[in-house]
Amino acid sequence: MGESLFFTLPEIVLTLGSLFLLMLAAFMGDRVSRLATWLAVGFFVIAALVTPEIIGRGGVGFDGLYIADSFAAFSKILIYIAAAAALVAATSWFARDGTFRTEYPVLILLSAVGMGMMVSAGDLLTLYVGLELLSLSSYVLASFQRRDVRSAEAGLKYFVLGALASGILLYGISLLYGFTGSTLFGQINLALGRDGVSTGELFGIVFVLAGIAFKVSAVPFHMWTPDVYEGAPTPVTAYFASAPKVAAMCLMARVAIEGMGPATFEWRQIVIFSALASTILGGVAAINQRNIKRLLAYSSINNVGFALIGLAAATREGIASVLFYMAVYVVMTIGSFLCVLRMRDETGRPVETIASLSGLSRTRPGLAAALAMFMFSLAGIPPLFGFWPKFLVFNAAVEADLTWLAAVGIATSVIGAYYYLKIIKTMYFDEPAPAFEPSRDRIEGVLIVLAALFISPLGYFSIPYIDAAAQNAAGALF
Amino acid sequence: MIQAAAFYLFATIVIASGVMTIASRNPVHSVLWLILAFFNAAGLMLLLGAEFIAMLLVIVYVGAVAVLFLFVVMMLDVDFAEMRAGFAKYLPFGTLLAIVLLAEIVFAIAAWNAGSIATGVRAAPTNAAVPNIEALGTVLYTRYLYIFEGAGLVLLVAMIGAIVLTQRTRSGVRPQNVSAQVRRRPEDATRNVNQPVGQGVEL
Amino acid sequence: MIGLGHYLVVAAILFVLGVFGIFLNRKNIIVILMAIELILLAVNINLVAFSAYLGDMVGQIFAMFVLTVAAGEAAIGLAILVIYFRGRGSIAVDDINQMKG
Amino acid sequence: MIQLIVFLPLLAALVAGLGGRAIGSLASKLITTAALFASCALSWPIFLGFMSGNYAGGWVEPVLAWIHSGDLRVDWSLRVDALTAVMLVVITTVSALVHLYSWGYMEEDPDQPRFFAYLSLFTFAMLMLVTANNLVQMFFGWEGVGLASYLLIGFWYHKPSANAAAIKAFVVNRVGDFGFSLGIFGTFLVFGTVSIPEILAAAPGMAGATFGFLGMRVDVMTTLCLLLFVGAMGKSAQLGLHTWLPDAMEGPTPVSALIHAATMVTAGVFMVCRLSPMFEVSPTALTVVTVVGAATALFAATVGTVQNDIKRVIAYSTCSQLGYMFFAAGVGAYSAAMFHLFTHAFFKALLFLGAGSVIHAMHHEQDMRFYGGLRKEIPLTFWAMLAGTLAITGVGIIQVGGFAGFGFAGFYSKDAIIESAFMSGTTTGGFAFAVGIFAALLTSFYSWRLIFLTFFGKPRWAASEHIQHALHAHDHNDPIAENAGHDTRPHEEHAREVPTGTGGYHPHESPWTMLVPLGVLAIGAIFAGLLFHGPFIDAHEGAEFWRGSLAFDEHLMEEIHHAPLWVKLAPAFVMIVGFLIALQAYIRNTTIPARFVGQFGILHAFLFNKWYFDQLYRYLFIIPAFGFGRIFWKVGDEGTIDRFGPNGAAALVAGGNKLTARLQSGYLYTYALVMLLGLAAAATWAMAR
Amino acid sequence: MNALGFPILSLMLLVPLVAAGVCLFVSNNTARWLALGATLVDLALGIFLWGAYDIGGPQWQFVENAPLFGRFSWALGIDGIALMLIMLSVFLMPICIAASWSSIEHRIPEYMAAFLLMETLMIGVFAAQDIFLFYIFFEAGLIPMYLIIGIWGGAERIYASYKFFLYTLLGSVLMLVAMLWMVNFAGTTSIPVLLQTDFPPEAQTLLWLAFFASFAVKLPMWPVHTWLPDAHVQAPTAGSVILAGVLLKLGGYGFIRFSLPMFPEASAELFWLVMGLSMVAIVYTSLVALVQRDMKKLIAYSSVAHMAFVTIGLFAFNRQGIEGALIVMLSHGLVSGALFLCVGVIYDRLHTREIDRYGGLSDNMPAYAVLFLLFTMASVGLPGTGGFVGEFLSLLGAYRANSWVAFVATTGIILGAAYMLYLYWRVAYGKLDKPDVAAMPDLNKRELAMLTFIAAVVLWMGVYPESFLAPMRNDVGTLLARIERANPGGDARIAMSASPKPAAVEHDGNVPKAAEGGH
Repeated sequence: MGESLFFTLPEIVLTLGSLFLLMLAAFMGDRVSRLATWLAVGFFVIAALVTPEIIGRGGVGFDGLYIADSFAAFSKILIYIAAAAALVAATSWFARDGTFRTEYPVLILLSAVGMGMMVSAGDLLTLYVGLELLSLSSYVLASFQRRDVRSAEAGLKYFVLGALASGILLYGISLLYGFTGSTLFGQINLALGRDGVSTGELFGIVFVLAGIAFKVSAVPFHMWTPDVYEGAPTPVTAYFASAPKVAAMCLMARVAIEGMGPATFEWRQIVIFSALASTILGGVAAINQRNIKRLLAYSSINNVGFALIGLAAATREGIASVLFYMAVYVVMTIGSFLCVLRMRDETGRPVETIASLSGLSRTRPGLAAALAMFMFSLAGIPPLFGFWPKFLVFNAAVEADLTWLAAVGIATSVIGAYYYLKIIKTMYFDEPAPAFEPSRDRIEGVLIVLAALFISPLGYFSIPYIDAAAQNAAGALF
Repeated sequence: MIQAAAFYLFATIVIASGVMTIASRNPVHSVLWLILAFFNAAGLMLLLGAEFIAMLLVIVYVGAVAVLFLFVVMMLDVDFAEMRAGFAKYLPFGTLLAIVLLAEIVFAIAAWNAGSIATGVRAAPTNAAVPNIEALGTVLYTRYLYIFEGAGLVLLVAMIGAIVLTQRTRSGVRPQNVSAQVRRRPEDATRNVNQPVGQGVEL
Repeated sequence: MIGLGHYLVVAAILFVLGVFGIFLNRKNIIVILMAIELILLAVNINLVAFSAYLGDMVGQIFAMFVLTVAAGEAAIGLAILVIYFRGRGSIAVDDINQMKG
Repeated sequence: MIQLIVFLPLLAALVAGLGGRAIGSLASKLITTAALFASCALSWPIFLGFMSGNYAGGWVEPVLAWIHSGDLRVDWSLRVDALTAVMLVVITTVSALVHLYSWGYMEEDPDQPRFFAYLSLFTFAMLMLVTANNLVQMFFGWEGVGLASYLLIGFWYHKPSANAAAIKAFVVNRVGDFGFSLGIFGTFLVFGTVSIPEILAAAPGMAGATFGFLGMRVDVMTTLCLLLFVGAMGKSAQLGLHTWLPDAMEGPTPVSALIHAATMVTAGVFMVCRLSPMFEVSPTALTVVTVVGAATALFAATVGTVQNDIKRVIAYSTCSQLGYMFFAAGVGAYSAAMFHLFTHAFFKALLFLGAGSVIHAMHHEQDMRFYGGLRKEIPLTFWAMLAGTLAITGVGIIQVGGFAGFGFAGFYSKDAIIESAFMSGTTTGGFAFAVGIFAALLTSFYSWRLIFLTFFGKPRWAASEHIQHALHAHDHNDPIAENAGHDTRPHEEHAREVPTGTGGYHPHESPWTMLVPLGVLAIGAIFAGLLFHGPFIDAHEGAEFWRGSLAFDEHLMEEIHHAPLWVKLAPAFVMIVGFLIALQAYIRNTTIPARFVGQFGILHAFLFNKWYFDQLYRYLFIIPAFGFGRIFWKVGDEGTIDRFGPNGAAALVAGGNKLTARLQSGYLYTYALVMLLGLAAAATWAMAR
Repeated sequence: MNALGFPILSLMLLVPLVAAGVCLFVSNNTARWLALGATLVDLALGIFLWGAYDIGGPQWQFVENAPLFGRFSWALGIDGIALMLIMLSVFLMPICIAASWSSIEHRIPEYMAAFLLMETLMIGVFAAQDIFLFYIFFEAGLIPMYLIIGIWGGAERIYASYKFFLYTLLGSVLMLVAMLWMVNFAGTTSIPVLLQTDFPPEAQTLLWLAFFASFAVKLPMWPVHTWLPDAHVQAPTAGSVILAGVLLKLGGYGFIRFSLPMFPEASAELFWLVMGLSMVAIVYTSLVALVQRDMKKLIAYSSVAHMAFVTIGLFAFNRQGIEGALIVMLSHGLVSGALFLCVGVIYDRLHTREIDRYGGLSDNMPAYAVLFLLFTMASVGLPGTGGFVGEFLSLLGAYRANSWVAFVATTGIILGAAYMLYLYWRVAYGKLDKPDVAAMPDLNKRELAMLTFIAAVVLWMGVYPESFLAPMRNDVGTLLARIERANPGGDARIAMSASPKPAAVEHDGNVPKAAEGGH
């Protein structure tokens, strides 16, 4: 029991941290929200440092319910980085509107606990509870700007559809449990491998994957994404687009490989369908968007589609490519959102229309250049770093004899390129719109620069490290 | 035989009240139908030998959730007469979809009878000698400790969330500030003046 | 004799009813929340039934957690509903479409 | 030495062309002309050397490596043999004289450096052509002269007609080059080399061989020869590809003399002679050459009879004479063809320069209907033209017995051709002979017609609008307008007011710079045949002279001396007939032409419109080319490729976007429905599996 | 490390890259000079590179190989073909900068940076020895070009820039999949090693098609050429120059480097596809060029026709064809670049590209007229210019491969003459009757220098192409040796007659050298 608890050290740290901040919030109110943010970041750092695999003591706890392996470690660190960055980005944004509350970092911390549970899940139950912990926090965060009707609507939509999704997931879990006799991934794996996949088990698999697909916003379970991304406060959207995506994607990978490995052939088809549908729909639907957050929502759908191609490969290479993909994706997407956070008109009100970016390259060349880099990178144009994970994903697909999938997938990326180009076109080719209010936030600027540097060809120098880590992490699943 | 009769009774009522839950025009009626469904579902669980869950269902769902629903329905000052009635344009299509889904699920679960379920993998086998509630408790605080804590956090989040979202400082209310009252000294409130005669008091 | 299949069918019907309720309801968002509760109920019946027939406690444990989470979920859901109502003054499903495209 | 001959003109062209602005027009003229005279002076010794048998089979001077690609080895090199030598003297002599002539003719032109540079450039290219030791270098020269021709025809680039003519010349020549190129490719394919001597050596071995060409199996040598011959047809304006030559008269007259009479247009003949051992292998090809040559001779002669523009008459005459050369080559009398080329260069250059002199005198009026009675005004020109006419019509006395005959240049060469056609004994030879005789009649007719219209009769030039222009200009004391760019639109009402006659205009004889070349060429036109017929066409002297530089048929050359007397007399007879008809129609009774036109309007129109070739090509090629271009562009590129390609894809995506936007309706139930649809689809897939 | 002792190729990549970075932060004028300086330095390095290149030495020279991560390495190295194309790039680059000297008026530092970046990427493509490095350079070129067209382009620039970007992107992503498959199959990313790898013939066809999708668009071949006229018309002058001069050559280079040597069997099998499209392209686009009213569009269409000569030459499977194609690439790079410059010169003066607005320029711009004429003639393939050598060789090669192809393709020389001369007529000839046209001054020193340099090289290439052929000879030989096994053979198949005529016997019975038909 003691060792089992040790494995959960990151979650314990975060939980205690969140409780501490909760106390802080209760006694000090919203004045300390900025402090709370930095404390939360500190907790993330500590949590990352005590991640069992990082300190070299991974293992399986609670009779298999909890797994602290390199895969979990990789995912968690990525999640913590993303969550911390999103958190930092939020402070000044909320501060401008005077609605920043200390509960915000608390909720982020708690959702990070949920994400930690997800990626460490060795059992459907852990999975479920982790997922719900994340979901509930997310629902609250989405409607965090409660006076804004759009924020409330986003929360409502997210909640209803999320609840439906978790219903579907649960139903699938119940079927899997009933037909395999266990909720442990390992046991399910064995049961599936024993004598083929029965229809009931298959239904279970389908329903479970559908439930998780909702979280990664893969087509056709993506419907909430644009509305929620648009309605939620921008820092929250940045958060949604990064950390939970990573968690859900890693969870999906773990469930698919560890839990449903023997049924790879069966679920692969679903994943492939979803992947291609995501890349195409993500591209097609984004084209006429006027709101940049909505556009980025479709962009995330599009990107998730590519990551799913790596999952469809269902090989170690494939999973490694998914992890790599998520790592780079997180940076790109947070970078993009950081740029969006800086979009405020002269009076300081946030603006979200793409048209307001017109001629940004002349009014704010640095910001424009950074955003352009993120866009090209999201489109996967070399030499920007965003190309590399796409490359790995397709490589994995090819190695898994899914060349046709790679070919179709890569062809659909051209559709996506169109709307990324549109943003660049707006910033570079169009006549300048009224300039944005100059931003004073240093940290945001530093984060943008860091993200841009990572995305630039300099990022290629990180490949050996990330690749090694991702390979190691993926190896844990096989 | 009685078991079968009870099952059919519970099953029929649970399904019927389920239908009524979604079909009622008045949401208050819906909540009441939902409560009926819960009760009958609890009955079904009793039939399965899961007494604790059955009770929990009644307590948590009927006692907390359903009441919460009722509370909100009442609190939101919705003019239900104004609510547009009827089902959406998707009715035919939706019905078809629902029937297809149902048929498929039923077909799928029928595989249970054919399938060979490995009962050897049971993580927490039931023991007829141990009462249901005891058996649950035994694993809940050991094997499922972590999940249990997690569930606690879920409830915490629910609480924080509900408060963060709905609590508001209303203007026009004057909450009591105890420490301020306690700290209050006479000199804070009173003033000694040596008022000359014939002049009004300057307040 | 009443077998597992019977329970599963009842659960399936409830599940489908819940689903049906979600996408057919245009009146009132609260009913949608109730439909979700129906789905969860169906899941619970499934879990308990499997648990009983497998002779395994896990299903019941699971059902318990589902109950717990469902309670939390209902709380959050209703909270969001309340603030939405405060903002919009309506909870008709047809009105919740400020964001689209 | 040969390098100097070839490259001096190039140097001069570069200096005059690029530095013309800096050094001024006089210096440019001096440099180019001097260079050409130097070349000329160096060429004659070579030619005379070959005549005296000093140089035997000739030699090759390597210059520079050019294209080496695998077994294809093409080098810049200069080949000198008898054939080249003949061409060298023709080119350099005529060119030098034309340079000199242009001093006078182009006196008033502001762009003289450019003109002289082009002339020299042309000369260089032509020299490269004739000294080529391989087909590719020949092609270089071939295209080079085409370029120069293009530039010179379009020299007065303000005139749309000049530009059109220039492009026409280039493009039609390109059609020929199309054949030539394919011929070179095929030759390389078959022989593995483009070196002329090697090809010629290997050609006989290919007799009867076949290869695949455009999906057919065809005789190798016939195909190659015909392809190459297409090139020759283009350059030498043979029937079908002749249309550019008359239009080329838009260029200044010296150009016509040099390029479109004496040298460039004979390149085709030169090529056939150069490759004669190849053609010898393929009787079919020779037949084609004969027929095309004969047809051209006939066609051009018929058209020449009705043209009014003095230069066009001479141009058709050139075309016709080229036809003679080709059918001479076709019947195997390559040496006769070369001989005619040689003599033709002199008398045709003379005629053109004479015509130029007339035009110069007549203030750029070219229409013979506005001439008349110029004999007295410009006598020296008249005598020179007369010499040329005597030469082209082939006036001479045949050699009977021991009495040495005498004839003007054309007499020897043309008669040799006609006789060899007769003596070749083939059917096509007979056909060519008949055509040759008839064409000789026409030649005589149109040549004398030209002389009569121009130099005899009463002055009619007052009606000419060019003359009017000149008078007008004098009246107002304007500087004489530049040569180019006269408004050529007819001012009819103006023309009618002035009665026929001189209109007060006095043509004046040309300056000495123009007359000296006329004199020199006149000497050539008179004596070239007499002096050189031995080495060119005499059976024995010829063999000694040519030394295998072309397929010299000693036997045939011997045979022609034994032609029946009537054959020998026939050309002379028809020549006299032609003269008499012309005399009758244009001196004695000047109403005849009008009556003829009235009576045979259709025939006249047919001839006057050059057998409607231009119109035919216009409807067959030019209009469809532009039409197809437009269709491909608008319907093909924009209407199909773009519409269904990128724009179609964009529209598809945009349509998809509309669909997704509708799907993303904002309503919860739609979202739920989509999710459940997805779920149901996946479930159905699971069931169906 | 190479014989020179320092990584010259990396240096050539680095110089413009660094300059590009610096450019962004300096003033307009400094940016101009900096860009010019950097490109001239690269040119100097290029000349040095050419000088140091050992003709007849090892196939790959100046090799650099620094393993970066995993299977990915910084592998550079050139053979003669790459050398020539690098020379083309570094030669055109300073001219592009000079061409933009005064015609670009706003956002100059960014403009210069984009061009310098472009140079790095172009050199990178030709120098890359790692297949993915190649891909990265190949694809990255889209970004600066997209910006160049989009920011500094004409009125319809946005449509054109999108079309350019998406068209070429679609082509190249398919290539990426093929590359992945190949690397997976061969287990290496090294191009030299892949060049030795024999891929199974049944896989080759698909791989070939994937590569074809990319290169055909880039080249461009009919019917995927429609981006080119738009891109050219809208791009600023220097953009057109670089697009026509170098970017189109990437397609040809790709065929030489990948399609042919890596998939010889597929190349032979799809011989007819390439030839068919090329034949159509030559006739079709030439006719389209004939009716254009916009100068740049006309030249753009002519580029399509000219690039078709490249493809027919390359797929002729013989030395003449391939060497011809290479020379066409080089000469077309120079000539079409120069033609675009010529258009740019007058566009700068009158701000229209409409042909009918001009006329009679020979009068007031004689120097311009001469140079324009020279390039026109080079474009129609007049012997003595580089255009001829290339066209001649590639057609010769094509004839050895198939007479139909040669027959149809050779009509290009007729049509080419027609549309180019027609253009020249309408621009330089005719009456100078438009006052604004008459007011245009002749070339200034800068323009004269740019065009003269190109003219000199064009003539050099025409008169002594050996300088350009020699470095590539061995590499073409290597390529030929590689593809010979799949050579579909020509259609000529000469059959000697059984009994030669007696007439032929009198001459010495010289057995023809190359009677075996098209190899």
